[in-house]
Amino acid sequence: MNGNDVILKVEGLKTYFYQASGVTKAVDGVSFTLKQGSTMGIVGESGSGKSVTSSSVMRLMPSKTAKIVEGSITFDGVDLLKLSNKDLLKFRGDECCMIFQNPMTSLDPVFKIGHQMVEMIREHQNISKKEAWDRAVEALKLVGIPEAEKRMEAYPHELSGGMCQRVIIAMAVCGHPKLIIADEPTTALDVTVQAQVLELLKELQDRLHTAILLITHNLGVVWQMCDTVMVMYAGNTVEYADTKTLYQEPMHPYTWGLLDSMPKLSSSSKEALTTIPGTPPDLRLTGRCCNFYNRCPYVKDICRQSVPPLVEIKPGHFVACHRQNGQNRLIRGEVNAHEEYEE
Amino acid sequence: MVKMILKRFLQTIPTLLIVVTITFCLTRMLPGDPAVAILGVEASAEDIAAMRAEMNLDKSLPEQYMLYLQGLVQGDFGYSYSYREDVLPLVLARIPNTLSLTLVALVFATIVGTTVGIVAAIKQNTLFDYFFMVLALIGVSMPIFWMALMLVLQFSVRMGLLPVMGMGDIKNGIGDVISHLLLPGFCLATTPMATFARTTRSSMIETLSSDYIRCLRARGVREWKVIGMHGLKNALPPLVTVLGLQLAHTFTGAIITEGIFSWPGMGTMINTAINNRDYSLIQGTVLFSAIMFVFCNMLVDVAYMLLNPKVKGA
Amino acid sequence: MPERKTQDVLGREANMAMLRQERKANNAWNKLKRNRTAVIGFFIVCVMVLLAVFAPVLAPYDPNAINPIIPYKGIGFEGHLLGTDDLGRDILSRILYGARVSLVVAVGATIVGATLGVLIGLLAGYFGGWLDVVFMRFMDGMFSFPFILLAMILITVLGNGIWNVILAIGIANVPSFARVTRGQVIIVKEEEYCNACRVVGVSDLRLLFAHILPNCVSQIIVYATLRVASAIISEASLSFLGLGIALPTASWGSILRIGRDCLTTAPHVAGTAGLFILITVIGFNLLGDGIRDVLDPKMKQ
Amino acid sequence: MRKRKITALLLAGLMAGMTLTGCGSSGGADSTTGAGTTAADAAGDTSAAAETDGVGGMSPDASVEGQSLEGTVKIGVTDAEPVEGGTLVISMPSSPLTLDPVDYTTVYESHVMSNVMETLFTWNEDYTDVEPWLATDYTVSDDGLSYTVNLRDDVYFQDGQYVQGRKMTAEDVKYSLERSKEESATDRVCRDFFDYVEVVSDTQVIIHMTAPAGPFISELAEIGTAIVPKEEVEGWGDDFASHIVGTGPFTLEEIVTDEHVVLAKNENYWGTKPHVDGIEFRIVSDSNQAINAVETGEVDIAMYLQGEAIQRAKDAGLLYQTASSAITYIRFNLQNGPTADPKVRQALTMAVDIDAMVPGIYQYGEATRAYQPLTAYSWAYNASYNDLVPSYDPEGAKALLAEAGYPDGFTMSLYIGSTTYRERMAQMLQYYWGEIGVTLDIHSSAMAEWSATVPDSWQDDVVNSYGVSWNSDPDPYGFVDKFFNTQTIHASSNAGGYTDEEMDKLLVEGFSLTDQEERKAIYDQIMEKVMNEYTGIYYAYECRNWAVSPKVHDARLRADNQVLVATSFNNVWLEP
Repeated sequence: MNGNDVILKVEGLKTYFYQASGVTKAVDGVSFTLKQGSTMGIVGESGSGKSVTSSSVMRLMPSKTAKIVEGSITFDGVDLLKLSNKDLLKFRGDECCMIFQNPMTSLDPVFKIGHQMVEMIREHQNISKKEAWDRAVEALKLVGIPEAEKRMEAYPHELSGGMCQRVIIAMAVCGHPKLIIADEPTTALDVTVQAQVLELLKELQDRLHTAILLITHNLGVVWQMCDTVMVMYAGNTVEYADTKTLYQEPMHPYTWGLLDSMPKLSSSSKEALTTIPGTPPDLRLTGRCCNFYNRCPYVKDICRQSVPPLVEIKPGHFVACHRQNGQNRLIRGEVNAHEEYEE
Repeated sequence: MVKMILKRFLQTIPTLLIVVTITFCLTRMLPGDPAVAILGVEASAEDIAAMRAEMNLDKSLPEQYMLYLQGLVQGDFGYSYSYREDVLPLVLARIPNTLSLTLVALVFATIVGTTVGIVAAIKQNTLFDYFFMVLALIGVSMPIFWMALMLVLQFSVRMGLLPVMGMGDIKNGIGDVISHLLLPGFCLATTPMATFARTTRSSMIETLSSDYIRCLRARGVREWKVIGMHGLKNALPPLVTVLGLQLAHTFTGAIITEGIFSWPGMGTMINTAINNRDYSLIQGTVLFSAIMFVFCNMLVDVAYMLLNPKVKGA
Repeated sequence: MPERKTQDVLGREANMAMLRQERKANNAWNKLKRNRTAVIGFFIVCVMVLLAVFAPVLAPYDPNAINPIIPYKGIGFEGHLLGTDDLGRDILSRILYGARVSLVVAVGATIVGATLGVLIGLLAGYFGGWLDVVFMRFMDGMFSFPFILLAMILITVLGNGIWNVILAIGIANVPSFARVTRGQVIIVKEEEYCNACRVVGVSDLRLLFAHILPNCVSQIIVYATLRVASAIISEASLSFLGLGIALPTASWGSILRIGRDCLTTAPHVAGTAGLFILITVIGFNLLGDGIRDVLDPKMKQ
Repeated sequence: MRKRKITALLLAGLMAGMTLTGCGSSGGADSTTGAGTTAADAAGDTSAAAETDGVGGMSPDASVEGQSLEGTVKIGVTDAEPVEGGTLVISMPSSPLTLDPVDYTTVYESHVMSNVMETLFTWNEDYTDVEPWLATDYTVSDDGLSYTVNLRDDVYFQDGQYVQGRKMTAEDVKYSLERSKEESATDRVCRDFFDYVEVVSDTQVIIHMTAPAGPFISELAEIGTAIVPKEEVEGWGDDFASHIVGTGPFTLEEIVTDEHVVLAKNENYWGTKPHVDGIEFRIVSDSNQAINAVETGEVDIAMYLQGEAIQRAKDAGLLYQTASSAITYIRFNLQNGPTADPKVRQALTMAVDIDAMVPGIYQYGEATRAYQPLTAYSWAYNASYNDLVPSYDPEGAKALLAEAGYPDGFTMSLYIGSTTYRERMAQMLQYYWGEIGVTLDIHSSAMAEWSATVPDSWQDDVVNSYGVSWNSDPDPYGFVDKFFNTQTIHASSNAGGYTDEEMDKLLVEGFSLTDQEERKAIYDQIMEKVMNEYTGIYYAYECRNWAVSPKVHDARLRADNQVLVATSFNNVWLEP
């Protein structure tokens, strides 16, 4: 896994929020690697730490209280955590781009599209305004925006959501992106547009040989887009494998739950969707034991006593579960003998 | 765009008409006879009657109102009996004084207030933030006439650093003008400055925590550009609104501050006018301050339109 | 083993406690209690109200008892904690009684302004059309007056006296309340439940007062609290100009007015009264800020 | 012989006319005074002065209450070698509004006017008599109906828009005096007696009267009768008021309302040319600021100091005080309400500790205790009547009230102008009367409102009492005739509504007599009668207070509140 083609390597990342009410362990030990030109998905419920992970990679914390306390992030052989602010600016936007959830709010509402694109291009490339303008128009055309020149003069509110997302993607391709982080890029868009945007991303990836880190809670999207998948729960990686493996042989009870809660086109649609009972734990209180214990149907004493380590069960397939970590592998659907704490 | 501005401009006319009407009604309700106020209490009844006739006070109220309106339309704001001068030149002579004081105060307040607000927003929850926000809280809570007294006591009376009153004369050099402007200007600037600091801070914090600011950062845009251009421009609309309100506030403050510092502006004149029951002058000064206010508000609205592309496009 | 169980149980209990707390925290009152600015503001306001209410008990002297032999005595002079004024009256006693006037006027004026302003704002905002145009143009007209000027003219028209001051400042307050309310009503009346009510056939007036008004109340309360602060300053300004409260009733502004005449020889007269005004106004501003932070989630940081 | 009679008549002149420059007194900065006497509570004030702090002698029969009275106070050294140049800066609290002699009403205007324009006659240095100025001499016909006045022939007008240094002639005198009669807003040149001016030659006029008027010549010393050139008056029209041209030692350079008035030395002045290059009257509404300005040297002479500023001037050694002829008092409603009963009025007077009240109101010694409705240095003043003011006796007052049918007291009103001194007085009365069960409602308002409310208020029971100050020249006529004559019952001076046939008779008698001793006997009667009727509480004589920079020399502060700059007997110069 440590070959030269690795573009991003995250090891033992811990990002905490220091607030008056306590320390929220938003990301509490996440590790993964991403190869050049490949796509990795991060899935999990809201609040599981997906977005914070991606923000940490960009070193762009959503709030001042957040801090990376442990771990390392290596991008193309460079330790991002040691980058100076100046180098960081170069890294952001040029080598690594980020696409956010809501395209409508991702563009500054009071500046024209063109202005924002030119500004960004000239931030990274020492070219004239005219050249930057032309490049921006080119990029807009590339992402399939009709009447690109006209759009340059438009304000964000004059474009549709899908259009905005395309503009943002266009911005990404203006530089020399080696990595695109897409944080739920389609959630805010309607279904038909979703597919188009994803298609576009894929197309660009093929053309530019860019790695994509796709954050989503939609397993369908993952299936469609990703080479590898990381499942996160309450700030931890619970399972990490290539997509096929994960879909075919999911190992973690949480992944099971997640897959069950997703409609499958392939199988009988009459099958009822299940939800995972209970709510995720308060992130200020995690780190003592398995974070999933209170919702896990297979919970055992050990789950309440220590944090399960992330173990490579099969080559390339990592799971963090006490019950999968040993001789007696847990089988899906097994009846739990110890339901003393069931609520 | 031009159409909208024009429409906004036309909207001010009924407002001003209402101001004229309210002022007219209020001044006629003031106790005291302006004719007596002018002639003095020893004047004979015939003299007073003659004066009342000259001032049109013997006519019925609707007639007086119509006469006043007619005059206004023709640019005749009436005759000030306490100053023995036409109201229009009298007011026009004062406006620059008041305007220079209020504008200097406002410009100063805007620059300092917004700067402090921006820095406080960036350094949110630091000692700097706390210190200046407490200061700003004191600033908005300060009775400025009291502060004026205290400042005069300290800087003029005790330390003898600054002149206590009056307006400087450019003939005595720019230093004279500035030293005379310092205390009244600062007093007038206090409330707007504090308000700006508070508004800028909260507006900036709100803006800086918005998605597009994160996106800009993610795109590698330099921090000063993120804050100085994008942050500020987005945080501006509430500031513009506050600026409009503060314009009015500052003018109100000027009425008292001018009195304390003997600043020869509209404020002192309004006081004299009310004390002397000088109807035309009260109406004139109120009307002019209302015109100034309405005009400033119009500018604010136009600025608002220019700043907000959603409105602009519509 | 038991030790580990304890750890886990503790975790669960902490979890439950936190949930409970969060539920509690959603209650506005509790939010307010946790808001530091609001608590400080509330404390200051309470202290001032208590001082005002118990003025007769707390005041060491009759506030109007003159003693021409000891004018302008400084702080701590023979039992006069804050000294005496030009007529040898005890400043502390006058400030305590003055608190009554200042608070009553400020709160009264705000109530007058809010009642009229909210009513106008509700009607204008809800019915729109010519009613809106007429009302709001009129409000604009009043708003164009410098606030203090309007109050000055009104008080001159009405004459001196505490009720007239309340009325004058109150009337001068009407336009801003009308604006705030109207803006809020326009937002609220477009909301789903209002349409639902209309569909069900709820009458306009009932809809206005039973559904729309309650949804504007929080905004109005915030605004009113902040208006009380400025009304205190307005009252002081009027008294400072010699308008308003009839002599010899003490108000903070009238003490300042006296203090102005003896700024160099007896700075404590103006100094103490001004400090009381400042602190009280800070109190109301803090309280208002706090309430706004709690009621307006957008402002919450 | 004739001269002597004129001098004797002078005082009669004072009574009728001198009050022209006079006006209200003390208090705030709001001064409107219809020419003639006025009760307005205003800062402007005039009239005979006393000095307590300045140079100058004492006239023994005028000494009252420890104040020495002098018409004029000398400032600085008068015998040193004068220095030429410099601008004399004088602060005053309010702006002159119109400088046209026929229109002016406030004392501030007269300050400016009297340095630009001149009159036929002028007051002598001691402020006791008038002497010819633009006139050289005059004679009166035996029937008192025509005055033959000879004029100087070396007097030139200043350069203006329409005249360029023209010589002043008899035609100008005719024009100016007749204009004064016709156009003045108030009674000038004894207009009811003045007929017309006959031009005999360029340097002689005969003034014809319809009836004899004793004070006429002193009237011609009043600045409202200044000689002005017709061309300028008619050329400017209404704007003449701000472009005055006269024959005086200074010319008007600039007027900026509420800022300053600048005068420049008249290089072609016919008399002794001033040492200073000019005068700037600067408008400083606040006394404290005025005294600050004197201390920093921004201002040379500050007029009309009040309150704390007086103490500060005293501490700095800059203070000059001149007593004014004003009496400050409250009067009761004599016709309606509880105060119509003399017993009640007596009780109210007894309830007040006036000896404590006066220093309480005037904490910087700006006033002395008064007793009678008459200025203390009038020749008619008889200190023995002071005892008729009941002494402080709250118990006695209560008993009297009970006797009058008010055992539990009553509620009454007091109307005053909203100035510090009046408000302080009102609150003290409120306290003292409160002690005997009388509740006082204080109505404190701007003078415009006061003067619309108080006159004629005796006709009903709304205004029970009012406080104000009255200023006139020292003749008793200027006081008692205004206060107690039935003819004045609609004026503010007699707003309490005093009317009494016997009193009216006495007043006429006192006015018509020319012998001072005889008159004094009459006024003694009047005073004794009035003092026993408790018409009001006449509590204080307010002084005038000035701060003068030590660099000012050879100036005169005069009783009528004028600063004399360049006259026949003084010429101000400034130490550089």
